Amino acid sequence: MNTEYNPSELLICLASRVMEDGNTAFIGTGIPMLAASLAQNMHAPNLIAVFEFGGTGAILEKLPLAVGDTRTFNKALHASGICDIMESAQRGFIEYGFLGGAQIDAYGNLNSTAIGDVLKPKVRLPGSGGGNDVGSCCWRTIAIMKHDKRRFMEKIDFITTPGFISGPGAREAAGLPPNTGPYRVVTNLCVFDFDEKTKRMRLISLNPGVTIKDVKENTGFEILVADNVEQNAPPTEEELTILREKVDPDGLYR
Amino acid sequence: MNTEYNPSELLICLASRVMEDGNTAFIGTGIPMLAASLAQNMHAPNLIAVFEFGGTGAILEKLPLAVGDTRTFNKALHASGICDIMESAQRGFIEYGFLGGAQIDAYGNLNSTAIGDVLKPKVRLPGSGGGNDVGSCCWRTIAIMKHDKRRFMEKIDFITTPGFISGPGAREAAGLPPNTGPYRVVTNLCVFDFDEKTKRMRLISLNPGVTIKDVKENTGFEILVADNVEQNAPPTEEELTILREKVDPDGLYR
Amino acid sequence: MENKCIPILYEGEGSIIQPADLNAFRELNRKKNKKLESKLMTEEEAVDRFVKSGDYIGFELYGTVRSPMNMVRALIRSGKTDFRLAGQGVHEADLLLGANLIREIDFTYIGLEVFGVSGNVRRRVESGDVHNVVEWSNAALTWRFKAAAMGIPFMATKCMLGSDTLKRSAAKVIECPFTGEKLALVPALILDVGFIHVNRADKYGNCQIDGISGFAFEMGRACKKLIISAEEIIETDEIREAPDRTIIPYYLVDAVVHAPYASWPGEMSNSHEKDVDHYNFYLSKQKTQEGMDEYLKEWVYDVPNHQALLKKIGHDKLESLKL
Amino acid sequence: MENKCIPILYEGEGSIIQPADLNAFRELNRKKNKKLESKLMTEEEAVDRFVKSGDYIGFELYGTVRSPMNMVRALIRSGKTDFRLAGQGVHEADLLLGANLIREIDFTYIGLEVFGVSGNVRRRVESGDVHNVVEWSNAALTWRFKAAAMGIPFMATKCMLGSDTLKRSAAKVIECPFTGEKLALVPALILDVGFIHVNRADKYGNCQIDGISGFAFEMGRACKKLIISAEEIIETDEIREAPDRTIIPYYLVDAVVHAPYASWPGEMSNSHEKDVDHYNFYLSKQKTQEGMDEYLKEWVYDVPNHQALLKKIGHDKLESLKL
Repeated sequence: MNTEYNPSELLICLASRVMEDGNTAFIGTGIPMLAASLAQNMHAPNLIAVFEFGGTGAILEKLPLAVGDTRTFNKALHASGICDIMESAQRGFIEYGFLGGAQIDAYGNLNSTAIGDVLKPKVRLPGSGGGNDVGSCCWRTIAIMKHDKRRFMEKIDFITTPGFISGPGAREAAGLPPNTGPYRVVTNLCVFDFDEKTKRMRLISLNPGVTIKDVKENTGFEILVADNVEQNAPPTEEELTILREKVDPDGLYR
Repeated sequence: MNTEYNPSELLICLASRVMEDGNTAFIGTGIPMLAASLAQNMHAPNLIAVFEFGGTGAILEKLPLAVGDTRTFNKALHASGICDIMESAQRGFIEYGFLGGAQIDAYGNLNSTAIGDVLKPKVRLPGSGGGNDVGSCCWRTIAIMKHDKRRFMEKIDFITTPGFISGPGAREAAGLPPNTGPYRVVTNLCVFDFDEKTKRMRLISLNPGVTIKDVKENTGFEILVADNVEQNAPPTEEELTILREKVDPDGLYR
Repeated sequence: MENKCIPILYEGEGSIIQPADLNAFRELNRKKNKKLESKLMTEEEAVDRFVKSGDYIGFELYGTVRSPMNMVRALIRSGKTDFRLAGQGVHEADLLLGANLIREIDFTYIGLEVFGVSGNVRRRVESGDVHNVVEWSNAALTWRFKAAAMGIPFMATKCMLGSDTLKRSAAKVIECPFTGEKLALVPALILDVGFIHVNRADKYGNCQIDGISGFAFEMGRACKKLIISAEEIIETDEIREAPDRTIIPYYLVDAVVHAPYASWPGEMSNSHEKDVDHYNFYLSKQKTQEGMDEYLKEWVYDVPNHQALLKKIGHDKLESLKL
Repeated sequence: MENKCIPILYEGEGSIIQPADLNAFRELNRKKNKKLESKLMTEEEAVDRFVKSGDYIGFELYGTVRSPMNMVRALIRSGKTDFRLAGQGVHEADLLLGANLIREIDFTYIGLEVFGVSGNVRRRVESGDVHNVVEWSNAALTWRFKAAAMGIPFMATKCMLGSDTLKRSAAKVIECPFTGEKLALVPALILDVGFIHVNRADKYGNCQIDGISGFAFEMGRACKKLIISAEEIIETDEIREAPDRTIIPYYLVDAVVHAPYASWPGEMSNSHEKDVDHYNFYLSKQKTQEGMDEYLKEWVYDVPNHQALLKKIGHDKLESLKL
C-alpha cells in the first residue's frame, strides 16, 4: 500500500472526518461526495447524505458523479425533488453543508459568481447554484478550498453565499436564521474555524508538513491563530485503502 | 322501467347535463358524484373528474362515497394530494365547480358555516371545507340546492363561499380572479343563471310541473326571469336506467 | 432607498390560535433524532410520551378514509384534554368533540360528509365548550401546513377573498408588491402533535401511502411531534428499493404504531372498506349527548386498546370488510 | 381600519426578465386542451409549432442527467434565436450559449459541474452577447416556478438574504406581517416554453419519472407551453394502473416526443450511463469558440434529427451505455 497521498486525497480525508454518524449533510459535487462515501465506510455508516435534486439517505456504494445521478438515491430512504430538499434545509433539518468557491474572505463569505465587476465580469463563474441556499439554511457549513492568496482575499468581488458577512450579528441583521454560519474551512494547507467574538477565520490545525508561516503567506487577509494549533493526522492507511479501492476505484481523484 | 323519479334523481340528471365532455369538473360529495358518473356514461365519457384530496381523471365505475375514497382515483390519470388540486384550481385549470350550502342569496353567495351570529351560532354548520376554494378559483360554479324560502334568502347569515358578493365588479374588487363566479343554480324546482348586468339570479328553466309562481313563492328574494323560460326535460329513460343500474345500483339516492 | 411599503388592506378578525415560531421549529428539527432507531410502540405509549393536555393537534385523513382512529381512541382514553385542533375532519374530530376534549378550533370542515351536520359539533360549539373558532378554507389550512413545511411564515392565496370566511380567519389581505393584485396571506401552522395513518412504514418511520396522499406530505413536515400509525410494518430494504414511494421520511417521525384496521369504522384505501353498519349505528348515537356518551363508553372507554377493539369487532366482520 | 403596511426593506437591482401575469396564465390554462388526444410528434414539429424567437425558455434536469438534449439540438437547428433562459443548467445551456442563441438569463448555475467554468458561459457573458444577467439561488429559481405552479405571484424565503446574489436579483426584502422577521420575496416565473425529459409518457403526455424528480413537478406546472420528451412511450392503461406515479398529467402538455437516449451524451436514470468519451471530447472543444463551432457543426447542425444522431453515435456505443 502506497501511503503517499495527493492534495485531493488529504482534503477528502479531512472533510470526511468532520462528518458525524447519524446526522445530515448536504453533499455537493466533487470532494464532498468522496468524503461522504469515505465517512460511511469509516466512522459514519449512518451519515444521512442529502443531495440537492432529491436524494436522502442513500447508501453510497458507487461514487456519484453529479448531484442528480442515480447513485445519489441508490437504496435511499427517500427520493423527492429539489423543493423538498431545500425546504427541509430551510426548516432546519440539515446540519452540515459543504461549499466551495473561487474566493473566500475572513468571514467565510464565498464568491462563485464573477471575478471583477459582476455587470462587466473579467471572469464569469458558474453562479450560486445551491451554494447560497446551503450557506443560508444549513446549520454549519464547511468550505473546501484550494489555498492561495488569489482565493483567500480581504475583500472578495461578490458575495454569492453569505458567511458571517461583515462580522458578529450580521447574519441575524440580514434576516438569516440564528445560530447558523461557517463552521470550518478545510484547505490543502490547514483547517480553520471561526473566532466566536470576531467571526473571523482562525487557524486551528495544520496539515502535515505545513507551518503557520506557510498559511499566512498564502492567505490574503490577517488570520487569527488558535492558542494550540493542532496537527492534522495524515490520511491513514485504512482511509487510503477504502478511498482508493472502494470509494474511487476508477481513480477519478488521483 | 319505472320512469317516475324522485327529486334527487331529477337534480342528478340536471347537474349531469351541465357537465361537458373533455373538460374539468371539481366534484364534491353526494349529488355531484352521481352526476359526474352519469355524465361519463352518457354524453361525456372524457369528463375529467377532479377530487379535492388528489384524484384526477378517474373512471367512475363505482360510485365514490367520499371525496377521498379509493374510487376517486380508480384508473385515474393522476393521484396526487389536496395541494396539487387546489393549486391547479388557483392556476385556472378547473372549469366547473359544484357547490352546496344551507343558504344562498340572489348573488349566489353561499353559507355553510353558521345560522345566526357566527360567534354565538344558532346552528353551527360543517364549515367551508373546499367550498370557498372552489367558489374562489374554479371558472364556473354550479350550486345544487333544495329550494325553499329558508334557503333562498335576501341576506344570508354568513358568506362562506363568495358568489358575486354584492353585484357587478365585487369579485374583482375583492381580488378574486377575473371572469369567475356562479354559473348555474340547480334546484328541485328550476335552474337559474345569473343576469349579466346585475349579477343576480335569473330563472331560465323550470322543472316538469313547476310554475314561475311556485319558484317565486319558494324564494326569499326577488328573482329575475329570462325572456324565454324553458322547460327542463324530465330524466329520460336512458338516464334513469344508467343512474339506477350502473351509477347507483345500491339505490343510495333512491 | 425611499420608504416603500406594501399596504395591508384588511386583517381577519380571528385569532392565531397557534402562532408559528419558525426559528424555534428549526432548533427542534435540528435536535430531532436522525439515527436509524426503532420507534415502534403502542398507541398508549405514543400518547403518553408525546402528547400533553392543551396541545395543538391535527389529523391527516380524507373524510373517514385513512383516519388514525386508533390514535383518537387512545387519546380519549388517556385522560388528556383541552386540546386545540386543526379542524379538517369527520369521525375523528367528532369523537374528540363528543368526549369534550377540544377548546379551540381552526375550523375548515367538521361534519359527517353526506350525512351533514354533526350533533357533537353543534353541541360543543353552540354551548361554548369550544370557546374559540377561527374559520379557514380547506386549501388555506393546508397551505398553512405547507408554509410551515417550507420553513416560511406565510403563504399567499386568492382563496377566501371577498368572504366572511376571510373575516373570521386570521389572514391578512395585501397588495402584491410585484403585480398590485390583492392577496390573502395565511400564517404558517405548526402542530404540537400530528397523527397520520399510512399504508405501510418501516420501524424507523419511513412511510408509504398508496394512491392519493391528501395532505400527508405537508402536514408530516409541519409537526413538532409526529405519530405514525401504519396498516403494515415493512422492512427498510423495501423502503430502499423504491425510495420515490417514501412520502414521509423517518427523521420526521417520533413514534410508529402498528395498527391494522386503524381507520375502523372508516375505510383504508387498498385495504378495507368502511363498516357501514357500525357507522350508521354511530350516526344514530351521536344525535344526542346521551347516545354519544353511551357510544364512547362502549366503544372507546371500555375498550383498553386497539387489539381489544379488533377482538370486539370480531374476526368475521373484519374479514368481510377486506378489499 | 388604521393604515397598516409591510415595510419593503430592500429591493434587488436585477430586472424581472419575464414578469408573471397570473390572470393571463389562468386564461391560458383554461383554454388548454383537456381532451385525450395524441400529442406525439417529432422534435422538429414541436419546436416549429410551440417555440418562437425571443421566447423565455427553460429546461428541467439535474446536471447532465435526464436532460432533453434532443430538444436543445432541434432548437439550435431551427434557426430560432434571441431566447431568454431560466439558467439552471449544464450541457444544454452550454450548447445554446455556444450557438449564441441566448440574450438574457435568470442565472443560478451554468457550468460544467466538477469540470468548472464553461468556456461558452465566459465568452457570451463577458462579451455582452448575453446582455442581461439576473442572479438567483437554485432554491429561489425553483420556488419561482413553484409560485407560478401554485397560481400565486411570489414565494417567501430566507435564502439570498445578506448576499450580493440578493442584490443582483429581483427579489424584495420585507418584514413579515406575522412574525416581524426579514424575508426575501421572489416573483413567480412562468416559462413561455418548458422542456422536460421523462422516463416514460403516454401519447397524451401523462408522465412518469423514476427516483428523484428534480424540479419537474414545479416547472411542469409553470409553463405556457410544455414539451415532453420521453425515453419510452407507454399505453395509457399503464398510467391508469399506477396514477400515483404520474408526476406531470397530460393536460399540462403540448407535445410528446419519443426519444430514447435523448440526454446523450449525458445520462438517464435507470436507462443509460453518461458517454464519458464524448463528453470529454466536448469539454476539449468548448474551450475555444473555434472548437465549439466545429463541435456544433459536426454534432448538431450537420445531423438532421435525433434518429440520425443515434445512427451517427452507433449501435455498439449506445448498447455499451445501457444500464
